[in-house]
Amino acid sequence: MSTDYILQTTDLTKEFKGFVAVDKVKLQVQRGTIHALIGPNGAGKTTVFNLLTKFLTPTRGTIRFNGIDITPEKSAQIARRGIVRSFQISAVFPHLSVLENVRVALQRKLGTSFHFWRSAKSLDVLNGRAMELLESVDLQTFADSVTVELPYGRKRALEIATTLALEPELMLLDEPTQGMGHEDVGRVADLIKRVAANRTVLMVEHNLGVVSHICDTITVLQRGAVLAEGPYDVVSADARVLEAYMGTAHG
Amino acid sequence: ATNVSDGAVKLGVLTDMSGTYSDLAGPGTVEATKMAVEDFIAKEKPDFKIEVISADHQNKADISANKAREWFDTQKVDTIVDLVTTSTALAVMKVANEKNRISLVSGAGSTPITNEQCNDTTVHWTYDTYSLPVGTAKAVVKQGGKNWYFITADYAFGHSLEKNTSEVVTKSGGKVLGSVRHPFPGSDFSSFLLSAQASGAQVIGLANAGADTINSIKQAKEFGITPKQSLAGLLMFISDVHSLGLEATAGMYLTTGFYWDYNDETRAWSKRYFEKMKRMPTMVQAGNYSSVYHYLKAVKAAGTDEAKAVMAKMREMPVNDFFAKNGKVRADGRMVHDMYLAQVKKPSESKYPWDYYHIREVIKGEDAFIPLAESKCPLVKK
Amino acid sequence: MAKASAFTPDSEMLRVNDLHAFYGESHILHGIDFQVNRGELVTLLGRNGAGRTTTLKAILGLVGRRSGSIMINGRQVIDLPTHRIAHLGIGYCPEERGIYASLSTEENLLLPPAVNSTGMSLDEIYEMFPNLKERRNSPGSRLSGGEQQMLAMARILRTGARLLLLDEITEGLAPVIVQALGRVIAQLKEKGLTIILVEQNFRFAAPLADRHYVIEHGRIVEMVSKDELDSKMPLLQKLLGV
Amino acid sequence: MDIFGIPIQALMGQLLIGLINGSFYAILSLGLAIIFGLLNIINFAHGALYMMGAFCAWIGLNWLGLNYWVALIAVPVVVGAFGMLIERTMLKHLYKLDHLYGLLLTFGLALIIEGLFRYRFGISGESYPVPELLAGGFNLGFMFLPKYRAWVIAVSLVVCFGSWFIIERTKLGSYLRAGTENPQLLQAFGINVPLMITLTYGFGVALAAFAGVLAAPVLQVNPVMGSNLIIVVFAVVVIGGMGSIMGSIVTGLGLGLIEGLTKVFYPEASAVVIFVIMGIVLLLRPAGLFGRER
Amino acid sequence: MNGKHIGWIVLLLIGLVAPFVVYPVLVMKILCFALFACAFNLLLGYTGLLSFGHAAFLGSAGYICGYAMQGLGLSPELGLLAGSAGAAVLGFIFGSLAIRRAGIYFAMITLALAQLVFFLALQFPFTGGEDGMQGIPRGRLFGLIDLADTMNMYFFVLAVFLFGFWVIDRAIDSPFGQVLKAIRENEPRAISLGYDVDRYKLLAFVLSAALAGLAGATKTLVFQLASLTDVHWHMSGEVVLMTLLGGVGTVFGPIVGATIVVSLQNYGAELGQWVTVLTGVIFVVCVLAFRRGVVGEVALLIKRSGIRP
Ligand SMILES: Nc1ncnc2c1ncn2[C@@H]1O[C@H](COP(=O)(O)OP(=O)(O)OP(=O)(O)O)[C@@H](O)[C@H]1O
Ligand SMILES: Nc1ncnc2c1ncn2[C@@H]1O[C@H](COP(=O)(O)OP(=O)(O)OP(=O)(O)O)[C@@H](O)[C@H]1O
Ligand SMILES: [Mg+2]
Ligand SMILES: [Mg+2]
Repeated sequence: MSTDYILQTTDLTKEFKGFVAVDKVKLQVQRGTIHALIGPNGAGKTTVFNLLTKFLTPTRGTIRFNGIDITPEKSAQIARRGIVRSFQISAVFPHLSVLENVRVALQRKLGTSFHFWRSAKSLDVLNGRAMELLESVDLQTFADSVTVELPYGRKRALEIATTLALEPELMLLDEPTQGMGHEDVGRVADLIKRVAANRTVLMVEHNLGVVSHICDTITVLQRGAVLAEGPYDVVSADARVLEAYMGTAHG
Repeated sequence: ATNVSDGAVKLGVLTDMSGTYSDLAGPGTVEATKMAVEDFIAKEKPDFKIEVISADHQNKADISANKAREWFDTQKVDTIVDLVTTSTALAVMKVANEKNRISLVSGAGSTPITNEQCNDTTVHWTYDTYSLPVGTAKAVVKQGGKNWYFITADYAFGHSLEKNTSEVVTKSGGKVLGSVRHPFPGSDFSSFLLSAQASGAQVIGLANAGADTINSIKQAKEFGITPKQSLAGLLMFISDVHSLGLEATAGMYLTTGFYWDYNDETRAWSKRYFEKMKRMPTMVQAGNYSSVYHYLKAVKAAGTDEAKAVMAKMREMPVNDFFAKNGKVRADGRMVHDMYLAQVKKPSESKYPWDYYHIREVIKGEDAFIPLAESKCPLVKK
Repeated sequence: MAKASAFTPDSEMLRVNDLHAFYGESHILHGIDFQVNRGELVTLLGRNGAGRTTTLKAILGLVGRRSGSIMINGRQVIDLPTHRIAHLGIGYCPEERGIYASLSTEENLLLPPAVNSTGMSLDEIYEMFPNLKERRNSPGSRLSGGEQQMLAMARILRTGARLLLLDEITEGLAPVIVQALGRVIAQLKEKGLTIILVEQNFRFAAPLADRHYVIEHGRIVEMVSKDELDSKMPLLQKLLGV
Repeated sequence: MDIFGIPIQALMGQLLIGLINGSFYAILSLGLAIIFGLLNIINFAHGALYMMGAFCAWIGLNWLGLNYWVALIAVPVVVGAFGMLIERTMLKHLYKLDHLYGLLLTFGLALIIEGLFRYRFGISGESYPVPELLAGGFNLGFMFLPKYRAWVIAVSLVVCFGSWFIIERTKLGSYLRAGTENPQLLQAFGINVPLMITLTYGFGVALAAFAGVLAAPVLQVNPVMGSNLIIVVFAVVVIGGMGSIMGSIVTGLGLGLIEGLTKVFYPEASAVVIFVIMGIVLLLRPAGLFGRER
Repeated sequence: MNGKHIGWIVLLLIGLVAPFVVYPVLVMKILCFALFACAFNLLLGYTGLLSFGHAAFLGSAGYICGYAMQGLGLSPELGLLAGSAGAAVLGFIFGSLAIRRAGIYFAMITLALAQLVFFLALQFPFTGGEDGMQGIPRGRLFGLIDLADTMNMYFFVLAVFLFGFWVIDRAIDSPFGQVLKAIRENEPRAISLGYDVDRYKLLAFVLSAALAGLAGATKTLVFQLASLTDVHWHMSGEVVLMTLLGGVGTVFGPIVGATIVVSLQNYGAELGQWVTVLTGVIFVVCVLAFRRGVVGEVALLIKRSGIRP
């Protein structure tokens, strides 16, 4: 039985003026799993994300999503196909309310986003779904707060709720727990686990605790190329990975 | 007794108080208007009150039109004077005519004011773009300046100035070798001057105005053009000569409707003006005095300030003052008077402040302005 | 003045008393008190938003407004402008790294003026962070997140500053690099530098630090010295929510 | 020999003249670029300050008896100091805000300065004589080049490339560039950023005033001389890539040349050609010729 | 009933009473500029884009409307339509070029493009160059109502203004407005949610241009002339001043700002030379001390006093 891959890249390469940041990467993300991308600093993880979402254009190689070649498509198009990313730094709309943050994401599907003659009240039909999403990340009590006022961890949670609103098939999370206190790390990791129930997640993460806890498959990048791949136990036992990335701090 | 509306004859001076034309009109015309009113009261002892108000139209047609409307509707203004720049003059003339009030145009120079756009409540007093080149071009050609080249500001005013002058040049036996159009407003004219130089023309006609003319003259001298080829300023005021200095302008020909140092009468009035403004009057300022004085006389003579009646009197009475001798207001609104061909003195010839011109020729009124027969004004019966 | 400094214990590098800080209208620090001796390494711990970064910034005068007393080497600096404070020998590694995008890696490294001659040389720095050597000519903005973090750290080692304020320096670094950084810090301490470390990564900070201060809502709520660490661990865990 | 019906000699002359105008564009846009670089402010008052430079030279000559050479040094210093005063009293308060406020403030300042000079000096302006040492000119065969214009080209090239060298190739320059991005942190490294900003603004303003003094003998010194020029200079800066030092110099000179050529082949378009080029450049390279995408 | 409803009612009342108290032509002028400033504010206040070339839309729509009425003899309503449509097309061109850059870059590009339009207006024969287009007939609205009558004209202008203002108000508070807000807050995030932000900005730009055009065309009808003043970059600066003075990003601010600036110019005409200086001073004071503008400051006062027990 052939495995069901939602995302496959072949020969994915990015060169910056002679410097190869991503080198012939073959990445295969299995549907319904949480897949981690780890590796030392400068290995090219963020660059891979940028290539997948077309914030950068690959020098070579192809990206297939659900079997379709999406290499030539633009950022917004890819987002509409169901690949949605989060950013390494928190990305919310600070002066909208928490509810509105989520609604902005939901709104696109209504198809009225260019309708400048319609009242914003027409968006209220989305409130129910927005509240559901907020509940899924435990933010329902903050619905009417202005987003800037949220603590950092909550902002990350809101970001995830917003991303979920798009019902992405594939979520790309870039260091979702970076800069969080311990409590929040745990909360967000659980959250990711929960929302990954019926979709696929590809994430970059340095926090090995989180990686070992929630990820099914791990790809280790080094100097732009794939160094190792497999479940945590396998990868963390690999001597090259230990040397290049984990040092003595595994576990 | 004179039957005057709202108890007073009210004059509005609408001019450029701070912009490009504020030196040649502006505060000076306001002062000239006040002088005319004072002189009129002192001399003619009218039985009606006269008031003067003024405003800055900032050279904007819409502000002028708005101000004019407001003055007519709410301030009971009877007559608007000066109106420097054509766009403001045209805008105000239309409003005034609609409200049956009078405009006395001294500042603006375009010929359409008394041609295509003329109306029966407007008098065009001091000069126009026909009268200026006529004198200058004729005289220069006569002096031997046969081949001309134009540096023209690229807009309607410049074009018409060039066209009018070309006609006179050809008619007087000269030849136009070419022309170059410069953007308006410009600041560097050296390229255009170089083209003019390359043409080999004897005379370079400056069909532009204000700062553009001034810069052209200055740079012509810098590039060693002026002594070899000569310049003819087609619209120059004494204020321009004053600010450029004689060094740069010496020898230039220009046409003017008034020169302060022409005779005793002009000197006497100009000295009084000088005392107030610390500058000698331009033709616009002197002409404005003349127009206001004549208007007030017409009101007195007509016994009313109703526009049509006053206009009739203004046409009927000749203009005789320090500005004009036997001047006449024609059916198209043109006030016909003599113009003067002046040549700018060399610095060594200038004996006292503001001693700038030799008056070389007096251009008779009938030659200076478009003959009625050629007028495109519908009011002229043919 | 001379008298006052005579009473200050010679070993004291930094003393902060009743420090209040504001961003616009919001009052963030509500009277911070702590003190660091020469050659000591202390950490500021606390949850997100507790005010640790703000404390560092307030020492340098990078907040909107501040009041209270800050003595560096026995000298009152609360009224000094930022650049004068920096000249007293302070190296600051900001949380957001502050790499200059329009400068190359090397220009970034050479940017802060040396405050004395005891700093590391460029070669020593490149030895410590080989990644940086490799990317020395690329613009700062092109470095990966971790490379930027290394650069920010390396940059202040060159200046010879004697008091280092380090904000979350292990953030986003691969475990190997974190370990390397741990060794660097230990070395610096060896050299007698005074270090204030703001850390989320307690595992990293614990073996290095002499003392820990816990900040909560803009106040110091607890001080734990190295020796007390074991006994106070439960309390710390409660405060930090580990 | 002709090129498109224009004698090559005339063409050479026009190109040379283009270069002279380009020199003014270059100095002015350089000043704008420097100010924009560090303060992130489009200095709308640049034209007014240029005008002020020209007027100060005139005042120096006529009221104080200071000759051209003194003015060339003294005026930029004086006007630069005035710029620093503006920075200290007004611009300083805007750095934390959206950069658009800087544009608006300097726009207001431009109106005030221009208005005051208009009030004092009237509109038609004053004449400034060419200094004796530079009177006359060289006969180049294809044209008569006034000595003064040759001097303008020479001195502006020196000033432009000197400034470029300082900013791109020295330590001081790296402070400037760093200050552009994150002044707070730079200050935490021990650099007196507020002073640096003040001096930089002063320097940019001094450049404008310097251009003003240079221009005084060739143009009529009048209160609107700056506002007529400034919009063109803005276009130059946009084409060159905002904040790019080299971009502003090269584009300034280059556009001067192109404008000169247009004046030969199609003079009616000479006022628009720069804007047309700007449109094309923006279509192809939104960040300008030398600009970095941000 | 909230503050906005009260605002609308007050606005309507003032609009109905004003011509009987103040000189009606002046009120019409204010209304035209108020609409212009509101259109501009749609862009600056709600999209965060500072256009320094809005005069191009005001002015060119004026010329187009003038030509439609004078040259083609169209009726006033068609004249307005032609003017706004022309401005919209121009806005589309400007927008396509400019929206790719943000902040000051955007401002500079719009300024330079507007300058291009200025030179074209000076050159095209039909605009009358520096003389402008004069004596444009006001015509009969729908072939029935004679607009030469001041009061008829006034109420027509009021209606046009209210319509334009309503469109803006609605656009701000619409699904489209929500997306604009999101873009202004965090553009990369909006992209990653699948919004093609350039198209939203472009639509906002075109909308703003069209309404600025409507204002310009109406102004042409009122004054029966179209001139270079309206395409000059000073006008672009003036509309910024109006908006800033009234309050950027407030619904009613631009109206207040326009009223103040136009009155100042009108009643300040006697001040002559000092108007420019005064305008400059207001600019400087607003930027330094008064950034919320009149409406913004008042709203803040009300809010503050409301919070106190
Ligand atoms: N636009 C660019 N131009 C040139 N080099 C780049 C560019 N973007 C990234 N790089 C280089 O490519 C390499 C990979 O960078 P990337 O940001 O993908 O690393 P990363 O794996 O995400 O690292 P980290 O964990 O530190 O964030 C780095 O060495 C970086 O310097
Ligand atoms: N520039 C600012 N303006 C207003 N408030 C701010 C600003 N910077 C920080 N704050 C607020 O100050 C408080 C303390 O922030 P600080 O950055 O010092 O926290 P921290 O303890 O370093 O936490 P973190 O883990 O988030 O870095 C927070 O509530 C934060 O929201
Ligand atoms: Mg009366
Ligand atoms: Mg922090």
